[in-house]
Amino acid sequence: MNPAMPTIFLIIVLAPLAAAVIAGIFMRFIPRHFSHWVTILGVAVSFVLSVYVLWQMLYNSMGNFNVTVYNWGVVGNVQFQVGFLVDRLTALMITVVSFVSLMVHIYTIGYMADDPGYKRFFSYIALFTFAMLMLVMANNFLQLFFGWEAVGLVSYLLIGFWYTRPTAIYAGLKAFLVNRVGDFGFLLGIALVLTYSGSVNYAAVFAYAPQLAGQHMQLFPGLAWSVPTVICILLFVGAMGKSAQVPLHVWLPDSMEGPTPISALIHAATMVTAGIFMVARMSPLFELSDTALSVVMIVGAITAFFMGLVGIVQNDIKRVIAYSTLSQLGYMAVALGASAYAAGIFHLMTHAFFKALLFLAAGSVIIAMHHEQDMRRMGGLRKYMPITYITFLIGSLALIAFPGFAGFFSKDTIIAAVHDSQRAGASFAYWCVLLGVFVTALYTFRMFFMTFHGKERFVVEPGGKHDHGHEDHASEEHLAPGHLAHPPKESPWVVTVPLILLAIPSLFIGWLTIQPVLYGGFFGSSIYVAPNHHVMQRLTDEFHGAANMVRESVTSPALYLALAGVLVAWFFYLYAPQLPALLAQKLNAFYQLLIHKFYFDEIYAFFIAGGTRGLGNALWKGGDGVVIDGVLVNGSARAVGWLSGVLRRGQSGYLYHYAFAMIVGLCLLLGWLLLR
Amino acid sequence: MVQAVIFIVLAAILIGSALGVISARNPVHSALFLVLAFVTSAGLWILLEAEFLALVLVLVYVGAVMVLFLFVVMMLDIDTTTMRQGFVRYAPLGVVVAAVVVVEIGYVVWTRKLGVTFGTPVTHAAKYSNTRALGDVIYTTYAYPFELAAVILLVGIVAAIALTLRRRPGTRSQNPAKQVRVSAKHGRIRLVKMPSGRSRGGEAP
Amino acid sequence: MTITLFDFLALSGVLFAIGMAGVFLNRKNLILLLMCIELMLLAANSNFIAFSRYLNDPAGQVFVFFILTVAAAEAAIGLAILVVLFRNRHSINVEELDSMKG
Amino acid sequence: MTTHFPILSVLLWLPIAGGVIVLLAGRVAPRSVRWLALFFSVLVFAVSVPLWTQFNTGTAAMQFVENLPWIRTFHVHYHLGVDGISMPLILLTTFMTVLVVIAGWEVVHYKLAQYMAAFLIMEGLMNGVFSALDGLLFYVLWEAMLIPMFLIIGIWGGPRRVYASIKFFLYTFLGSVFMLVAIIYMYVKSGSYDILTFQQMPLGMTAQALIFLAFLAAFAVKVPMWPVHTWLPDAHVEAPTGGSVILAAILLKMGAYGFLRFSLPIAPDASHALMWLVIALSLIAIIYIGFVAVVQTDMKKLVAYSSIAHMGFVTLGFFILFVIFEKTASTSGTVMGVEGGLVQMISHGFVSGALFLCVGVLYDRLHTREINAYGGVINMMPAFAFFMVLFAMANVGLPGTSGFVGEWMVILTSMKANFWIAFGAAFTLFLGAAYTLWLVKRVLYGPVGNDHVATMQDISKREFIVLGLCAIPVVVIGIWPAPLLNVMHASVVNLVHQAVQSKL
Repeated sequence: MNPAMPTIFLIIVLAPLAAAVIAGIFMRFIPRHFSHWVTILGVAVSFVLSVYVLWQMLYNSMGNFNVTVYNWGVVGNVQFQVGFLVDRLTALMITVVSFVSLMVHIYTIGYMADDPGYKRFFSYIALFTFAMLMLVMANNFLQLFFGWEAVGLVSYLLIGFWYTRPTAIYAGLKAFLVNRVGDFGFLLGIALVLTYSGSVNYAAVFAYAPQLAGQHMQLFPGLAWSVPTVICILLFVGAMGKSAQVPLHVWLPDSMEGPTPISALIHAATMVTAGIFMVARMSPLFELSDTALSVVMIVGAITAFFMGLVGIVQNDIKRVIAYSTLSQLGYMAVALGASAYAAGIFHLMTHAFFKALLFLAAGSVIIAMHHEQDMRRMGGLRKYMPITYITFLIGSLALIAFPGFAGFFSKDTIIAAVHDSQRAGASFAYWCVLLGVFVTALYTFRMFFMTFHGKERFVVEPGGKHDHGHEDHASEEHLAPGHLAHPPKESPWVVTVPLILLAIPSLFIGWLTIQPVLYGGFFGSSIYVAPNHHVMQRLTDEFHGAANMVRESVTSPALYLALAGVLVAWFFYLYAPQLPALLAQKLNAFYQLLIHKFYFDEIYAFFIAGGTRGLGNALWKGGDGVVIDGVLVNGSARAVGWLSGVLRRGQSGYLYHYAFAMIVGLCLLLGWLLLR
Repeated sequence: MVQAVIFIVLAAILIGSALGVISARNPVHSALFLVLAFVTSAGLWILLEAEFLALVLVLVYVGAVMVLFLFVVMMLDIDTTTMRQGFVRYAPLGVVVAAVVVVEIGYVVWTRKLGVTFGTPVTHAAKYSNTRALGDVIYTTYAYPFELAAVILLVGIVAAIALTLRRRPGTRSQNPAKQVRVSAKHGRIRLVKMPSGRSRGGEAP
Repeated sequence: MTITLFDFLALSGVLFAIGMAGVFLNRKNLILLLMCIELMLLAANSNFIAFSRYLNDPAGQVFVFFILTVAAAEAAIGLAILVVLFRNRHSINVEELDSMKG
Repeated sequence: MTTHFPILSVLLWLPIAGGVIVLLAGRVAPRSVRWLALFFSVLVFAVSVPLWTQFNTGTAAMQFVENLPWIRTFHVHYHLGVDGISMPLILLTTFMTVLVVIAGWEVVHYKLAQYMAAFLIMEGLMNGVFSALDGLLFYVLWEAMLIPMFLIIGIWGGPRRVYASIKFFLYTFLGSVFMLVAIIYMYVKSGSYDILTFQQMPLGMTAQALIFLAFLAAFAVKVPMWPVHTWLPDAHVEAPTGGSVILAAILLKMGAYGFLRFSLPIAPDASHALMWLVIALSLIAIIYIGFVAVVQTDMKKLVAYSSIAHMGFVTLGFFILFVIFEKTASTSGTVMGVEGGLVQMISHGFVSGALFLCVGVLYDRLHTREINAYGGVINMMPAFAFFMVLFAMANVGLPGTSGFVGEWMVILTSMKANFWIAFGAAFTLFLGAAYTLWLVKRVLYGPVGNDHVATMQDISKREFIVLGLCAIPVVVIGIWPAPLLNVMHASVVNLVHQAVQSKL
């Protein structure tokens, strides 16, 4: 054990926090460039140290660390601590997080150059890095929940970063609330864990896990539920919120209202994968429940396929990538559900690189188009911005799992794992992920072609005004071309350098790491797979090196589906651009279903939002207003008033009435005395 | 036997005068009947060997209170004709209530005997002084209540005076306290700052 | 024939009833009401004295003493109120006094 | 007799004396009123700090005890003392009073001296309530406290202040009358007004049930629990900012404190038998009131309703212990609920107080509390928006803020008791976020709402200090609640043991 390690962990976490605090609190007093330098420095420190930790893990066979920083609170025999569990899973995650974060920081200098909230933005993303690192380095559920909520908070703040845009703040609110629904389950899951195991520390919980297996609880009278199943499903509800699985996915597409760098960092590479990470981290629990894993797999499969379908009809370049993120998150969840945690995490890693790349490249396009995000106003950008074009192409190929690119290794492994899985729902999931490959290729290259190829659907008018807004819902046929004051040009180096730096791992990370990460026992003890869930074991037996895998892909259906997708995209969007509209008319019902994203938003808006407000109004006006205040409170006051009204008739004001009453009273009293 | 006769005679007069009080047309007559009732009662009280109270009744009640009544009755110019309106109308009700009360009291007195056995009254020695016996009790056992009674009388006096005293408007009288308190600073002289009289009304601010 | 306590009690009862009836009959005139109350008080006092005599306890007389005191004060204040009332309203007709009507 | 410095008496009487002096100063030297009030409030806070520093966390016994005979005939004592349950509440009181004095600095012009004096006097009375160990003393202070609050709402309140103040007064007074009956009953039974004696005395089930219900009437109104909560929104809406702050931060805590000091130890069996009532009411408060809060259009009403929902957690945390004890026959898991409730009380004191201060800041500028009248405030007041978002997040119960600690512990404990109780309690995650963030969205975010908003100035130094002082404990407790838990631990353990010990 390296005694300096705990300090290093602390620095990894605290460096971005310190940077965020400096940039945030002293926002008014520091110059603009200082805020990006300090945050980049903070995140760079984290990155370097993360690499060092990973290096130590890989090559100096450093063991796992489980250190406590301080006691958050002690209640009876339950200790809530803040501490770090650093094993290989964590080391991998912190490296990925800090790397992507660093890239995004650098990129932001260019992307946000003209924004008045420049310093605030840097403070936020550094704060996000801190929160995300806290999340992945947690050694207990409390800290996990802290990180979980903190990334949610920063996400909320960043989606609503342009706070004068009503859509942005609405999207932020929506993201937070939908995540809260997930947290609802997550917190209940944590509570159940504590109830049964008596601790929230991972080590203690995992040690207790085997005893959990046989236990049952009665949620409804007479119906016994397996405790691990309930716990895992509840925890996965949390993951569904954060990792945007159906039906809690609705916030992620809307979150694209935020600036593009955070779409890359938070809503593609890191935060949304927290749910995947969490499930992998909880593998000792999930392995206890086949039911829960089936749920994970099926939910993931639904997300992977159906969200991909929605991506086909989107016109906003960022939204297409957002739906592809949803779809890819579905893939990861499917991998988890098949007990192929390593494959899920592997895809998480590769996806972090190529999806961040895609987003940043899309951002680069958006800069060039003067913050125009509608692909119907783009086209033919290849010649204007070659670096962006190349990197975008790399990202796209990685995304569609073209053999040799990063995404190929991870996604193909997932498909293979699902294929091998015997779990209930595995065959459904298999078809979903397989067809998903076609869909992925279709929407990815539709986007690619619409953006970089074909004819230019914008007009360059020097000095012309560009006052059009975001007409997302404008009809496809009658869309005015975009107006640009200058011809689009390649973005500055702060933008392109991160693109290049991200393109490198998108190209090679799969080649380099599939062997050690997936089949070399890289995760060791940090991921637990029950002996009878031998999907990865079987794949390991079949694996004969990365090059072989590429070679073997020729025989797999996935490659041909992907190629078919590319081909279809080419046919529809380059060869015969009039066809999509025609098809949309022919298959109008299906098209409407997709364009309305399966009506999730409408249903939620009506039932959840409307229901909440309706119920609130009913309870307020009816319950508080009429029943409690009206009947009980004012009613009793009125009753007193009415009684007084009756009684005051007796107060005639005439003396002799009172005298008469007294005398009658006297007679009655006497009579009562006599007769009792 | 003599006492019985005296009792019956006095009782008859008492009841008669009481009836007179409530039925006389003129309030002055009522008051005079009341005086008669008090005096007769005093006689009855003497029969009960309560000489002191009998005399107090005559002296204080008849002599002071009833005079006060008469005073007020005569001072206030009361319209006697309207006063008796409704007398006949309410007479049956009054009689009924009175009868009920009488019956009830009689029932208590004769059937229950109040749960007490009464001895024959003690015949006192010749030297016995009712006043002294009363004084013995009042100034020992009932000393505090006695003082309280005195306070009540005082309060009665103060209240009666306070109620009836009035300062007639328009009469001129001095208020010495106010005269002493007066000072030049407060209220006697008021210095008023005024602009010098150059400007005419038209340009007033 | 000797006079018993009950003779006195009966007499007081009748006197009290007369006073009470008077309250009913003279419902217009405050001063007469006061007089009727005096009658009733007198009946009560007589009872006290009779009991005192037949129970051979001077305490009864003490109470009469106090009642007389209180009654005197009451009469004084009552009459004073009456005078003020008459001064303000030029009438002591009870039926005109209904400002306490609820 | 006491030999040590009578710190609790000072905390009780110094503010009252200060209030009187401020009142007098209002006539003699009106310009000194503010500084004098600040001086006294800070002095009282300084005096209260040793309560924390010299507190012995190892014992559940009362500390800093003062005991003098008061009314010998009825065995009433002037008996003061604190334990780990009441001590943090006293500190909360003294701290919030300082804030209220600063918050009213430039805002209140009408009868300023009386305003400041009312708060100082109330501070003394509230300290007294939290430290009283004699039933009658407690009752007297409890009722006396109504008077300054009644005046604060009635004199410095909004347009419907008379209705609100009378509603407030009648509600709370009606409830506490029953408490007096219970206290007198126990005096007759035990011959003493000592609360600690009450806690020890054996009582039959009927007597316990009646006592419990009597105390419930008093405390449920104060907390307030559904369905006797409707005075709170009205009172908050009409009260001036300082009044709302004290009302939310301290007064509501008294009801919850009463449960711990009276109901649970004095009538443990009745508490046990009637726990479902309280738990059900708490859950109703959390869910029902949460829904109601969502649709409010008045900022203060919204915060007031959220207070009710949050206080539901407090009572839930307290009474959940019986369910767990019934289930596991041990007290080991129950402490967390009670401590969670207590932390929630402290936290809610800071958070709701701060939110009312935020609303006050807005109100001082536009003189309306309607949410619709705002919009895009962040454009004009970024520093203010920072604080408001921070406190909103604390209200949401975000980890790292104090609001999280209590909710976390209570929900975790509820799960130990029953899945569905925890399920109900966890609704706050969604509802709390919904009403709070929707408020933030409508008030702070968006383009500048109207011309009035466009004229708004960012917070002054004074307001910055007030909100900053609130923010410190909110964040500190959120990051490191251990010291607070440590202080209350011994007392809570003792209390839990008392509560599960049958008196029959």
